[in-house]
Amino acid sequence: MLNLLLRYINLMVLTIAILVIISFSLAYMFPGDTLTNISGIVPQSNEQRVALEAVFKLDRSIFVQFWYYLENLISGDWGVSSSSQVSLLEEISIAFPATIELITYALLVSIFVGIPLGFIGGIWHHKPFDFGVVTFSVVSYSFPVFWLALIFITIFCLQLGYLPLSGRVNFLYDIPHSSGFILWDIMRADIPDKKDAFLDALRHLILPTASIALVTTAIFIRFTRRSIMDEMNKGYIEAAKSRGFTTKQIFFKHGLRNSLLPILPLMAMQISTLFTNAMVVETIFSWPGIGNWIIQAIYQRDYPAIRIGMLVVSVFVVTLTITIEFISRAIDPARDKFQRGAV
Amino acid sequence: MPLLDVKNLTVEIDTGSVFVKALDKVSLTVETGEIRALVGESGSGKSLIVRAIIGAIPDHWIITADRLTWKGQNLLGMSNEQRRIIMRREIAVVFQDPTSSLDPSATLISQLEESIPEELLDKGMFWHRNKQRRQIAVGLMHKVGIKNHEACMQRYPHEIAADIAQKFMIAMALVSEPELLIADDPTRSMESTTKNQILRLLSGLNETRKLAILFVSHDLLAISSMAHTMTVLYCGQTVESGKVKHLHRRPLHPYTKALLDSAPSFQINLPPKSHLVALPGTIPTLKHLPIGCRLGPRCPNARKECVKVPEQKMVHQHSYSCHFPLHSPVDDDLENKQ
Amino acid sequence: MNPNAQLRIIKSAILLSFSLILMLGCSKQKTQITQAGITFCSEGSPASFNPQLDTSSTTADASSHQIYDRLLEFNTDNGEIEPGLASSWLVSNDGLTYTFQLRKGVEFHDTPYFTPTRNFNADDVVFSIDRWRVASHPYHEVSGGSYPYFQSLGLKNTIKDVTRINGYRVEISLYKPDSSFLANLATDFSVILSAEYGMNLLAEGSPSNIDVLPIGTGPYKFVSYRKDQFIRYQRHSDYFLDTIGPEHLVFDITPKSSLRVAKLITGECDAVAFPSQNDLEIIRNRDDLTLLERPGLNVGFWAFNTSKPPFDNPKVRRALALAIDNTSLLEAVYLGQATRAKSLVPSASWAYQPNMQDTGYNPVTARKLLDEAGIPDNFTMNIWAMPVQRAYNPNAMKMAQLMSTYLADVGVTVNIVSYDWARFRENLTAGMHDSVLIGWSADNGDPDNFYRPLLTCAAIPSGTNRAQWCNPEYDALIESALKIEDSDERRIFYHRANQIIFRETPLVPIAHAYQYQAVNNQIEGLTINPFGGIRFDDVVRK
Amino acid sequence: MAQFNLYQEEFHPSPVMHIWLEFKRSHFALIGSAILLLFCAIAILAPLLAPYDPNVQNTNTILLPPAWEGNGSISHIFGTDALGRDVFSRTLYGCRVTFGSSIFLVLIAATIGVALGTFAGINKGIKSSILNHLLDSLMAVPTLLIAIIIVAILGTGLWNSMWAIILALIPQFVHQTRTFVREEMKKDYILLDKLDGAGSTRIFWSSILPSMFELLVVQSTLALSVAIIDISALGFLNLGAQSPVVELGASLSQSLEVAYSAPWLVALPGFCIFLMVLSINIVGEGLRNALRNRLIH
Amino acid sequence: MIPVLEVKNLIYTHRVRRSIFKPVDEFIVGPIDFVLNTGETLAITGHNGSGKTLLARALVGAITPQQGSILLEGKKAEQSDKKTRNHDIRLILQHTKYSLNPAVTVGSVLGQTLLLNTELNQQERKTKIEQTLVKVGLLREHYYFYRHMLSDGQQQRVSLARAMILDPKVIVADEPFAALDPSVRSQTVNLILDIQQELGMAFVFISQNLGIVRHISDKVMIMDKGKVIEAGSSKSVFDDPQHEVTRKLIDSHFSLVDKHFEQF
Repeated sequence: MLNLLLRYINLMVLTIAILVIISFSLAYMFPGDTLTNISGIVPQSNEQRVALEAVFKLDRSIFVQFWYYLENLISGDWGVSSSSQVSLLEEISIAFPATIELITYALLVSIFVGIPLGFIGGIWHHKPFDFGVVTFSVVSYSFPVFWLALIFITIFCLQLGYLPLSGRVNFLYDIPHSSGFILWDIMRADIPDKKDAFLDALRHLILPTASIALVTTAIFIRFTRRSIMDEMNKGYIEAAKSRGFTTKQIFFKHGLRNSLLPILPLMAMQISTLFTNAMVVETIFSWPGIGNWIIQAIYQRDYPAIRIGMLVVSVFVVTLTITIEFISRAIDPARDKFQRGAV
Repeated sequence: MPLLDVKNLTVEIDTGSVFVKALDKVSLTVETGEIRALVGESGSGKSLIVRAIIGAIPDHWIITADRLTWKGQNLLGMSNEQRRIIMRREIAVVFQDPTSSLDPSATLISQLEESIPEELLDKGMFWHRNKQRRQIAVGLMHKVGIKNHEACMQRYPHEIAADIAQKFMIAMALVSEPELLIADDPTRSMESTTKNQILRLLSGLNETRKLAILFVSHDLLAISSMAHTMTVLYCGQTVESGKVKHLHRRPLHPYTKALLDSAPSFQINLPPKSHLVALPGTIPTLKHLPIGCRLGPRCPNARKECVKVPEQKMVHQHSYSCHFPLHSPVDDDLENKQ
Repeated sequence: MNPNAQLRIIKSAILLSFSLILMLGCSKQKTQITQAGITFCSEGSPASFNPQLDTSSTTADASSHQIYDRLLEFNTDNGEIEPGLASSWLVSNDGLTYTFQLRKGVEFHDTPYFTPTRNFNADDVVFSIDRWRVASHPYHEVSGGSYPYFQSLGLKNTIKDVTRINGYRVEISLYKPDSSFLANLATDFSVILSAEYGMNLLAEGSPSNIDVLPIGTGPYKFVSYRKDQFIRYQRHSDYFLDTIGPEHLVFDITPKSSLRVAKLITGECDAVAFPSQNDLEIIRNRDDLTLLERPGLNVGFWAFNTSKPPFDNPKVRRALALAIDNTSLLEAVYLGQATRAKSLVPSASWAYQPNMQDTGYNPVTARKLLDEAGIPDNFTMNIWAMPVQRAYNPNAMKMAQLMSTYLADVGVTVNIVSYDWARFRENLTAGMHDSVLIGWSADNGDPDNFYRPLLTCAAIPSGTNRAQWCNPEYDALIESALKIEDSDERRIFYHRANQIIFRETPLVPIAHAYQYQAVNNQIEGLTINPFGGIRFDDVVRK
Repeated sequence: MAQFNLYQEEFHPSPVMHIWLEFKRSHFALIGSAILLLFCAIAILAPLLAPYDPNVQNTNTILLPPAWEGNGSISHIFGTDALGRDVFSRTLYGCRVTFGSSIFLVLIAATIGVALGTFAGINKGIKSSILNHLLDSLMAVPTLLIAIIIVAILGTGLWNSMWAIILALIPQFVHQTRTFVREEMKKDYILLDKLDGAGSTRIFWSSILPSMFELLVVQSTLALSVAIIDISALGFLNLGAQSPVVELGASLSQSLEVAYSAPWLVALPGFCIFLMVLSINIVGEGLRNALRNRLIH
Repeated sequence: MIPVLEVKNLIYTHRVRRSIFKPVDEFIVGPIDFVLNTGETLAITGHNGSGKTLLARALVGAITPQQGSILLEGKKAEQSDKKTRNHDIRLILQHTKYSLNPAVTVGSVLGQTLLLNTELNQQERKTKIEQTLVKVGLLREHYYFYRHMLSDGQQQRVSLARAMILDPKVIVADEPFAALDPSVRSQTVNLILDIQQELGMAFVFISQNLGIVRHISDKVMIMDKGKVIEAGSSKSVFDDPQHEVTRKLIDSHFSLVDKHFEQF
């Protein structure tokens, strides 16, 4: 086990190191001034440029620069956005939790909808219900997420008028920022219309979450259904049946666990997809998350923001993916090979 | 009354385009305390018979039989629940690949304990029962010849050798104290010493507990060493059935003979490096079964009549299905009388 | 497992989740806070909270009438000048000295970042005007030190001095008479800042906060702002006038016009700025929405960067102007909701010249002129298209696309360039463009407000002269026009200026458009201010 | 003795034939592949099918509704857009660009991915593990982020967005190939090939690639649907194809401004993308089922 | 007479490192010595994990032994000299399922072997393949067949064809019958015996089925834990086993057979 842990830590450290190197070298690869790309500051005069270059060690060798970059990264001094001149750490610490919140809910929805549906489809496969589940999964998997979001907006916001179409909560509710997770913040906030604000935030969450969750749910249904079908056809299930156990016993004691085990690493694979979809959905629903933030940054050619945003998101995804993979390997006794599942 | 009585069992399976009779009027009985061997090569439908008996035939396959009874009760007419209870207490099955018949993500001991029926436990608090369970499980492990039970009970199936896994399977089968053990090729791909252990264990159980065993295999060596009676299958048809002794001494069906002759160990007088007796051709696949006697194209004695399915003929307890038996069955009969 | 039981569970789960969604959907009724507040969907982020620093109406909307007051105000109906913070004023006979009597008891905002110790007085007026006027003023260089509106009007060279007579009386003396001076003091840009706040910040060492965390006397206090997301205001309870406006005011910054209208429909916005021309019909047809419209004092144009070859050649500019069919642009972009512009001022202005000749559409001549100027076939230029909607150009991007096909006909390839609004304006001022689609909305009714900031030499550094065009003959005409009070006489000067513009073509006027705002019917009292700047102090929710 | 020959003639289809036989048993798969073929035809024949130049603007016919609406015109079946361009022609060209470029980039990604994956699968040790780490990091970066970075470096455009998606798709192919090659290298027949003196290249071409072909086809259908969605998403976000290239996602986002007055402008391109991806997914699902069934039967 | 295959003092050490914390597990096969003449059959038997398969692979050159030498007709078979070695000593494996590529036709499998090891042209190769197929009891048409179209026995025949298409001197067969049904097994045994008689090849063959081992082998070698514990002519070993393990092995097999005879 220790061996395994070491291997995964090694993997994580190496991967993050590669990501840091990429983000560092991006400052040189992006068009424009390297100094601005690194610091986010546009020097107004030559003297200021020279001074800044000295600060960011641009006059020194590339290794010194990298070392300085690394120090700054660790100490939380991530530079400023070249378009708003606000500290990137501050902007990200506001935007990132919003995305995490959205993704978490979407993931939870996918898990609680996708996995049970997949199970039911897998157990009673080739029955009408299964046919419905499979159709649903294939159709939802085929929706381009941006179109889906627009359809949702057309139906639920514009036609029916049930749900709001932008933001996290009505701006009239002045929710103080503490954790960054809006529902949590509302619960902790000291504001008069707490309940209404909470419901309002919930209503704002529904459509973006649904848009992201649909594709992921479709994937989960497919994984789970396949997994349960494969697992329920295995020898040990038949052996258990021949021992006269009830279907329920077999399913809950053996089938369920064994078909869930391979799903976990597949779930890890979905995190990157979730982020991609979240980025698109955030721009459509004006959700103030990191995806929206990065896309606005590219529109404004805010290179420092793109660089750091990319690093933060990918390090987060890598860490999460590797951790899930480690857990799934640690709890799955039969899995002794290191491999990644395919989509 | 036989314990298990199968008469003219026919199973038609879906090959994608048409339904094929994978089992064609197969008959089989197992008496109390008897070891019945079911012999056949791959594609003969041995495993299908096992599945028909234990009720693991997919719904869309067509299963018909004149009789498929367990102690006189009709298995086919039974509800799933009744059938499950019989499987739970009276019939046990051991499969050919022990490792894949065990849940890969549960420890061996937990699987063994799980298969102990509640009825065998005294009423008591759950910890009490848990302790009892453990005792029974350990006892069973000793019974099937797992000596160092401490070492392997907390293991996962993929961590142990095949023969130990098979012993676990047998232990699990024995836990409900069944009357019939169906052993579906339990020694497949085991080396001879471990195979012997399993075989010895099974015949021991047969002797001590009067446990009836339906032993399914193509390993003639194993069969002849322990079985009392045997039924030979070829491509889903019963070829010959009777006491092992009779079949060995005087096989009536060409296929039985070919099968017996294929093992060089049985032929003492065979000079080294000489030709073995072998039927020409190959076993047909399910989709391309010949009509009539399915051995037809490979049979050395085949004639025109063989396009008809031969009737099953019965001489004393020796039945065969062949238009042109190798010996006159009467001879056999006479010999018996002598 | 019994399949029926399973199905029942599934069914009830589906029902439950649907009813949950419906429940949430139906809980849409307005709550206290949303009842007491108004959300306005604006079209862009302000550059700062001080309109002195920026001519963009986004900045003015977000600050001028919310946070600040001016000495004088325009009457939105007839354009007359009315008292603001100055209760009365006196002009000397030579038109060189203006004396203002200030209102008493006007309180500055009390906010978490500043608590005023005194009321508004003459010091604040001197501070506010001197900030942009006097280069040695401690705040002159703060936030860039550029005051485009005043620079473009050359007001620095008009005002001789601003003096405090006493606590509530200020005297402004001029070098030369200026017929538009009072109007200029009433524009969105002549706001009054707090001198005390300024001094405090100076002491703290963070003077730039004066434009980021603003303090004014206006009807709304600044609460918080996030770029591209929102600006939050709260009612200034001690405002010197009786206002009935909402307790909370939020600017929901939504750059996409279609999204703004969508938010208006869903009720997330109570009013929106610049609804897209495409959506006007829809808003008119809806019972719960009202479309406010008014002919605008504006002009949309296509300006060439005359400091850049080959656009320094009038022939080239004229050729490019000839290559475009303006009438079809009007149809496609404004959907007919605009009039064809021939000069800078619209017909509503007294300086309008109805008999002005039109450049016209003639690609053959255009190509000929280009050949004469030595412009090769497949010459490539860029057109900068504004990323925001303005009354004078609701969709610059679309217009640029249409123009690119016309220009392709005369062998000119077009790259369309766009940045976010702040960066766009910054780069424009730096003169990085070849040509730009932009325009101008009047801040007051005086034609000088068109002719001077758009094309005079003084307006180049301030960035309002997008053509970067400097013509002394033109400047002289504009100067002379200002010295005269009589409008009929002034008109002659402006008509001569029109001729110069026509001859030199530093820009191609395209349209004078209608101005629109859409509001929810629950909102009452919102009007379109012809001189720009939206105000909420008289707005109520029914 | 005369041999009977009473049994049927043995019929064994070849592997590809077998898949096709299994595949065509599903009606959905057949319909899906018909739609897919239609899109292929559109991709190839768009210039012949389109009645108008997709970029010709006609300010006289702006926002004409589709022909099936009351005031539509038969000369513009799908109506016209805000600049008076024929939507039918634009849709055809859009399908051509979106679909064609997706196929193209999947081919490139597959080639590179298979090459790298084989390299990683055949080689062991440090080279292979460095490659793995690199790919893991690449795989963790969300596709859109890779695209944004590439767009930031190279600027917007169809080609640049294609590079980005290629880069994002490669790891999947590499992983699939690597796992497959690893498994395959353990097989006995590879040992026999090696003993016959076959080198790595030979083993790859004549032994591994034939058996991997099916896996590649299935993986490519998956990648294709991802590629179409990604390329249109980038177009939608204005980071992909730029005017005058007609791309479905980009036209969708351009039409958003007139979404209320001309909803068909949003609906049509979106529906085309959806249909494209749906047909690919159905075909992919059908192929996977066929492969699975072939193993069972 | 020079023996066709001579193995001297062959030692192969198999190393496995299961974890960086645990020491390297070593499994040593050898030292092994034997001599095989033309037309002779050497059977190697022993328990699972006794190193039989490793030995077979070392003989054909799939793994490189650390010590010792393998002499083919008196010439040392070098690891580098693949060409001659491939020609002279060939391998057959147990599972036809894994030793035939399912995606490739029989013809191209055999064709590749010829292409890599002979100078024959396309036409000659095809002729040679068809001849070989007929020789192992298949039909010419099987040239175009894929694996799944063949039965187990036919698949094993293709493996045999692949081994003998280069007219080798020695064929090493690793459990060639284990996965076959009894009747098919007899057919294959007969085929191998015929081919050996006709072409005079030497066979090294590994099996656990002592019945068949006794029937077809001239010499037997019994291995346990990597070491040869007993070797000699079939007759002498089976009739008078010396080593404890051998005795057990033989007993366990023949106890079953004896029971069979008791039935009479």
